[in-house]
Amino acid sequence: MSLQNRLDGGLIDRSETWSFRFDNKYYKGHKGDTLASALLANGVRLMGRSFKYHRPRGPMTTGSEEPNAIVELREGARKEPNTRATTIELYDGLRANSQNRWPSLNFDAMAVNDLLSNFFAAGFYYKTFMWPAAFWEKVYEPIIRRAAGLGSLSLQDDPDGYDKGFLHCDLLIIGGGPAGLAAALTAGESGARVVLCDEDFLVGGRLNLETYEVGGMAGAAWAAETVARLQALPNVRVMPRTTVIGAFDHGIYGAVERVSDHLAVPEDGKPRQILWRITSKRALLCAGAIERPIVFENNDRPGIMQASALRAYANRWATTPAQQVAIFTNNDDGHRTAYDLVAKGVKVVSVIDTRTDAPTSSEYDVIAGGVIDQTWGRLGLSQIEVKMPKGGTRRIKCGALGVSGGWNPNVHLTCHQGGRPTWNNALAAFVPSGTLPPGMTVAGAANGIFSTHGALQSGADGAKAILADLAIKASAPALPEAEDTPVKITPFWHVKTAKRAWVDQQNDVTAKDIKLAHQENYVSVEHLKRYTTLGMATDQGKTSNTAGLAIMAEVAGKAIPEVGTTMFRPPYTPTAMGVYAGRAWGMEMRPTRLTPSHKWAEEQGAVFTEAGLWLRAQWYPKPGETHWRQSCDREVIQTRKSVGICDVTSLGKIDVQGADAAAFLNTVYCNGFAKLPVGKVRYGLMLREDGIVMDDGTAARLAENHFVVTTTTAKAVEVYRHLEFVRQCLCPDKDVHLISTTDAWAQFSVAGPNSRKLLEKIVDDGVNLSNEAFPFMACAEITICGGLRARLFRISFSGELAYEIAVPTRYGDALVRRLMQAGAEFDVVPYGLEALNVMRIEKGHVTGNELNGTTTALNLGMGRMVSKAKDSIGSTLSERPGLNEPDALKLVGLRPVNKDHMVPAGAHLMSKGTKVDAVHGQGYVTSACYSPNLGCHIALGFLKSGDTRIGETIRLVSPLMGVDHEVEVVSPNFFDPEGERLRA
Amino acid sequence: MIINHPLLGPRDSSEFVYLGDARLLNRPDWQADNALEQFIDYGHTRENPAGLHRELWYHEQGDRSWLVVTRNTVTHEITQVELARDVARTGGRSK
Amino acid sequence: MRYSGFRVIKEALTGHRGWGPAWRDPDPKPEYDYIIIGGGGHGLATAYYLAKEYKQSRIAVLEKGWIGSGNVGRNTTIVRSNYLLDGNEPFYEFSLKLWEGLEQDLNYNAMMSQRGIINLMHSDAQRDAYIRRGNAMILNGADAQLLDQKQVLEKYPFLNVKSARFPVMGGLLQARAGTARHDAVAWGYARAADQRGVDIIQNCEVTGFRIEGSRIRGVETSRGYIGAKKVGACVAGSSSKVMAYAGMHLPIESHVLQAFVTEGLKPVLPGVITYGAGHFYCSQSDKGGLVFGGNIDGYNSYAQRGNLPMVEDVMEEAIAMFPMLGRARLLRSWGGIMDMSMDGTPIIDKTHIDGLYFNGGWCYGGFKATPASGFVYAHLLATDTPHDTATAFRLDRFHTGHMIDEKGMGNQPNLH
Amino acid sequence: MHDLAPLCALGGTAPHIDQVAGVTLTENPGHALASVSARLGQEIACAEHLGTVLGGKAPGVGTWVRSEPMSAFWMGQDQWMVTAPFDTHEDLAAQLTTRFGITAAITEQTDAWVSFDMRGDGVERVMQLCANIDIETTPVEAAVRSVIHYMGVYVLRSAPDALTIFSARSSAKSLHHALLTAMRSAL
Repeated sequence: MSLQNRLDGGLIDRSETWSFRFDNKYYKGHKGDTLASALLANGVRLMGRSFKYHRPRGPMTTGSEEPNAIVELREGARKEPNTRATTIELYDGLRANSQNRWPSLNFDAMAVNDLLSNFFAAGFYYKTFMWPAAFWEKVYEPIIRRAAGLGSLSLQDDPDGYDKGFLHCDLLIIGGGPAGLAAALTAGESGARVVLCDEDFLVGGRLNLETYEVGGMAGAAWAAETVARLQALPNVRVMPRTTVIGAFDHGIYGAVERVSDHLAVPEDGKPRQILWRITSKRALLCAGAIERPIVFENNDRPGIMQASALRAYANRWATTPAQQVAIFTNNDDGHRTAYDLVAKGVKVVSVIDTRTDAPTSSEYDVIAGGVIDQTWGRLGLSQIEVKMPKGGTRRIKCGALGVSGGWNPNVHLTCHQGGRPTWNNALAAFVPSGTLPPGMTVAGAANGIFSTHGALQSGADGAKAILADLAIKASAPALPEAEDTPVKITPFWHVKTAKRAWVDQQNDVTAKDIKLAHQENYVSVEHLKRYTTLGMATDQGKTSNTAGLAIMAEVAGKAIPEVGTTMFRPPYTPTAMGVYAGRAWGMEMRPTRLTPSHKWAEEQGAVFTEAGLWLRAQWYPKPGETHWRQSCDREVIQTRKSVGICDVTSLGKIDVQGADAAAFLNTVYCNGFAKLPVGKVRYGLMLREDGIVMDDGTAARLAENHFVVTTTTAKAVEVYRHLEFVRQCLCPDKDVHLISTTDAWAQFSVAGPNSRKLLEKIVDDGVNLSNEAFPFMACAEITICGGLRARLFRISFSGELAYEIAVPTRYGDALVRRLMQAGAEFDVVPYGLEALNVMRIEKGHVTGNELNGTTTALNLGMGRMVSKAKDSIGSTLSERPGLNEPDALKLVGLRPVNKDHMVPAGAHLMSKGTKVDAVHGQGYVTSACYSPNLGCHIALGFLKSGDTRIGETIRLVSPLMGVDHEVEVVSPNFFDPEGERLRA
Repeated sequence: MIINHPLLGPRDSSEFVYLGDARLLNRPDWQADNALEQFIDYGHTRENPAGLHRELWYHEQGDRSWLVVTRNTVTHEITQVELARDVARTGGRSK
Repeated sequence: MRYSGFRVIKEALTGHRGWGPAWRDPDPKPEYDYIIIGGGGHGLATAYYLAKEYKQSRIAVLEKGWIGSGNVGRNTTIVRSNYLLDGNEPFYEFSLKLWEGLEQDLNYNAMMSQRGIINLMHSDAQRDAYIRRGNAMILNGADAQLLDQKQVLEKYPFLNVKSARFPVMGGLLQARAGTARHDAVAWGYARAADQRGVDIIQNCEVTGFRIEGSRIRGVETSRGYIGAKKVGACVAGSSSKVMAYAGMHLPIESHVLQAFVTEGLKPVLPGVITYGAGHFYCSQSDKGGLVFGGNIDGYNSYAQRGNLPMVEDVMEEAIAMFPMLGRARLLRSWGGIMDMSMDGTPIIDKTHIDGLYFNGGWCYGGFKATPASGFVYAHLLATDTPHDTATAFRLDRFHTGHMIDEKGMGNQPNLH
Repeated sequence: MHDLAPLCALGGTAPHIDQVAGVTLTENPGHALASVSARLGQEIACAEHLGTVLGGKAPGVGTWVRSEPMSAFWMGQDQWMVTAPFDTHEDLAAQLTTRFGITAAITEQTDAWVSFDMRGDGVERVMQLCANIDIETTPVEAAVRSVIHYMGVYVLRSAPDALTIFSARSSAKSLHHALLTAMRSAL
């Protein structure tokens, strides 16, 4: 098979011929091709359209800096918009489509924008589309939005997995070109732990793209041999297809390994990509350099590319965009391209060198002191016009043009921690400055050292310096010989024209736009960037920023470094969002915590709900129940009538021990704990230091020096952290010991008039549960079921005679089954969170809805609990006047005047006869439910001076739901206000 | 970031929970004459320097120690890490 | 020069030669009536409203770098007034109303787009809280609607509800909320203020105050001393640093907030949507980039950059909501420095120095507040009384106990 | 003897075992655990007691001392976790309380934890996808506290190719999923 533009040689594997499809047409390529190289070999130069003017575009580069050849890779749920054809590794059966065009790439109707470009100058949209005001959302913006954007998402869930991983090393080497390989060899053979990352699938950097020899062999061969040598070292990890995307604090780097992007589908169980967090002691940046273009009129046609890309396509991928090519350069490197192409049999029709003292050649024609002032070719370059040094013009037919404006060191990662590069006049480029991220040094072309020899040497030297710094003895291998050509460049940025010359090709920012920005005083480099969108495209300005700065400097009459630089920020190249999320998505987004009775509850058909990370049974539907309220009402009624069981394991449990444990609790709770007798439990209210309630719970004194503290499910972690703060930071010499036991104990509430009878059936002989022996708020360590250690607390959230019983978690499943079995004679029911909530509202007990981070003990009706006789967290600041206003909110109960009305949580409270607005607001509803015991909806809420308004009829409004009706203010203690049941 | 834990050595900052200004160690005496004023200041005023900052971090996914970390808020460089309990003791909170 | 469609066409046909500078670059005068420190959105808006609404003159805005270089140029562009508390909601609703007429007022298209914001809710308790908030909005004259899951899915059909770790129960919609082109807000105010005679002085850093007795006399700057009758600081992110020149310690910490944008994509997100089981907010710009953010990194910082753990956290929430975003690519991230106050609410007030005023503590909420912040600050500067909608933003509220704690997190700035 | 049947943390009556390539992952319900925290002023005495229990020295920072029947690893300053075979030491906390007397606060921790043993060729690669631990330099008998997918863990290295992982019992299934997914990915 011979392809139109396939040359000899190269680093492609011709033994593997693959078929792929681009825009409904099938092509052939080889293993080792990229999509761009394979298309070029097939004679395809047109691969994309630009953002604004929909100009036809082909590849400008061979790498991740590509602005033009971006496509939608793959189809269906795996579609990846905006993918650079230059970095897509070919695989058999690959499918890609062009994007941002309609109806086709060759004929794009939106290219009409190109004809109207005068109206679309920089910032035009800031000056119009303002009238009439309502038209923006309805007319102008929809048109703009439809036209904007590049590729499209599949809108289907990404089917692939991503991993996150963690690596640690002495030295991270970023880039596997000559500098990186020499550094890796030096550090690796000295025994340092080295990670070498390279974004390419073939490690070697420009060694794979050039024809120069290294150590007497082809550069690519030396690279391959060196990689093999490194891979044999156990202390070196060579990571191809891995892009270091960011330099973060303290030597931490983010890197993305594309594990499966070169395959049609990832292998079973394997991720598409891995985000590695690499913790390094030192990093050596060997990221090379990027050739920048010269700006001239119509410099954006398919076939016009970096001169270095032209020779890279020829040398590595054995292809050329056309058989007749020209070169436009301001430096000697442009001539290297000409030599290489000639050697490959490509006709170099002319080298146009802006320098009057340009080198001459016997191999090709050189126009010294010439510039290109115009090009032709609708969908691909066909002809250029050269402005001759001595006047006049010359037209030259060619299908490709290599442009070399000099090289920009790849300084991006050096800027990720605020460092700015400095201008180097000799190189006419920004080079890394002294303010690098701590631990980072730079070698090779990234540091402005462009020759192969220089890169090898600086890589090895960089590694040696790092080894010395880390006190690792260097055993440096000898470096191979390589070319050491000096840089010869005369800066030349753009060919002046009244027409359009592209600076940022993807975003269609032209030299004219930059001049206009200057004219309108958007002169700060950031204003320039933001006003014109220069450098904001998916290539992040890698090929356009310097030229843009140079043109701004020229029109502003300043030097380039005076204009400034823009900041480079992570990621180095655009990075799939999925890889940052790793495995944390879908049901695995966060861990799920299961209660000890989960398995049993599942068997009962329980409906579960999230409580933080916990899954808890919400209700237990019985056959025939079609609505959750039926189940909930039944559970409530049966519990109050006989007995119910609820898994309350998720409440936080903290073991507090030590001689000072009681004093410690006295500090963290606003109410007193010093005198709590052993064998008793007390309700405790914990304040934040600002006087607002943090959490509530109970503390049970199991022994003189031993308490078990409970927290709400939601605040368990926060309360534990707070207790450690108080222990370590505020009373460092108290004898207090804290440890969480939340997961250690399966805890069940057994509530209802028959709870005692039920428990009596399972406790061991000698455990006396009578009201006298084990009264309300008693606690004890007991045994049950023939010797199993358990803890029993007589506490009640439901308002019933109730207990909480705890056993080691592994027996929780068996215990709930036993309780259900033993309770059968009482028609025991399991109850879920809904029933629990109903019963606590009926009792006026507060939960997170009331403890919402803005309420005080006073608001809750517990103002007197804040002891003034001792120091406790929050007691002092709770005295501030704003928290003690005469009309402060107070917890009240609410019941509808019309029994059929609902009283929704979130409704606001109004006095009767006032205007319904925020100014007249009297409070709000926090919790609401239907009470099967009271036969109507009830609610808890906060009402101004509520405690003095019992009996008043007020208005409840929820305009969001169209609710507005009267409710009566009642005591929050709807049910058994005297507490007779729980003390029974 | 990496916090060089005085006991455990370098640990990733993602194992820690941040609280803030280490002046939170200096909780006022509740019985002082101007206790309310002192608590208002303690509760709400924060050193917020662009430079060295002494701050509290909690090693929640570690040994559960509270640390006083001295860190530059401009460069994020960490120059000192102490156990908060030791700092509190030195500061006279042992009573 | 007025901007208009007609003018754009005329200039297009005549080579764009007629466009003048959007604002002047004057040298500082020896003295002004008003100096606003900080050429961000709030500072520029303050100057504009001082000139326009309060008919003041001799006004300068001093900016240490380039205008708009602070948080107005590094945010997620969301504009909304969906607040709960009475201290906040009237102010933000006032702001939203100013946004609604902003472009015509400024003669600059800031692309304020009322695409709506949906706050997703994931639990019964959250729904209760959102209902309370929606009601508070309506009772304060704003708009709010409660959506069930089906209604949310109509707008965002690719939202993950099938395998959502935290189920989506619905959302609270404010239809009048939306986004605006952030840079254009700064530029629009700058141009409009400049046209009313305000001197915008860039690259002019304030290095101290000149105070005589208890009265401000002027400011020391990197371009020399400049006298002023009144000085208004408006430097969120650097508030503690600047106010320390007047001996003030603020109830504020500086924190870094990262924000993110993807590559340009064809339209997918119709409006702004936020995740309620964490902290994540996302919209799509007119250019096609998805713009989003999450929590602050959580430690004091003056570096305009963050770290990986928060990046990962934000993306996890993005993917949790929209698993189809897995293959969208993050293009760029950036960091802004937030004034995190002790109750999550801003401070706009006089100080103990006569003639010195403070505006800061905006936490995450500064961008949406830009017009109202400028308006009420101008009111305070001009009249020495707080504007009706900003009476609660007092510096002494922590002393009196009148905190405005929207999230209920207490005096821990990194939780607001 | 009581008659309540225990369940394993993953919900089975028998421990769960998985194998991917050469690595096996085994749920291990066989540990009794108790925390030991030295009382104020008793730090030295407590450490000495612990040393006696272990027949050597108390574990230093970040380490694990293995002995029969009891082993212990370091949890924090003056705080350790003692482990022993569940079958013979279900009452470990009570035993230790007696042995340590006033020198330590002892808390039963047996069922607060789930434990997995991971063994085979490639455990380091698996752990690199799980936790931010420099596993390549983590020696045998190290006890490292870390995080796996939002779950706090102790990773104990028992051999070059074997790790024991402790984590909160209630999220055992999520941890198991995370470990198994990492095994499938890495191996």
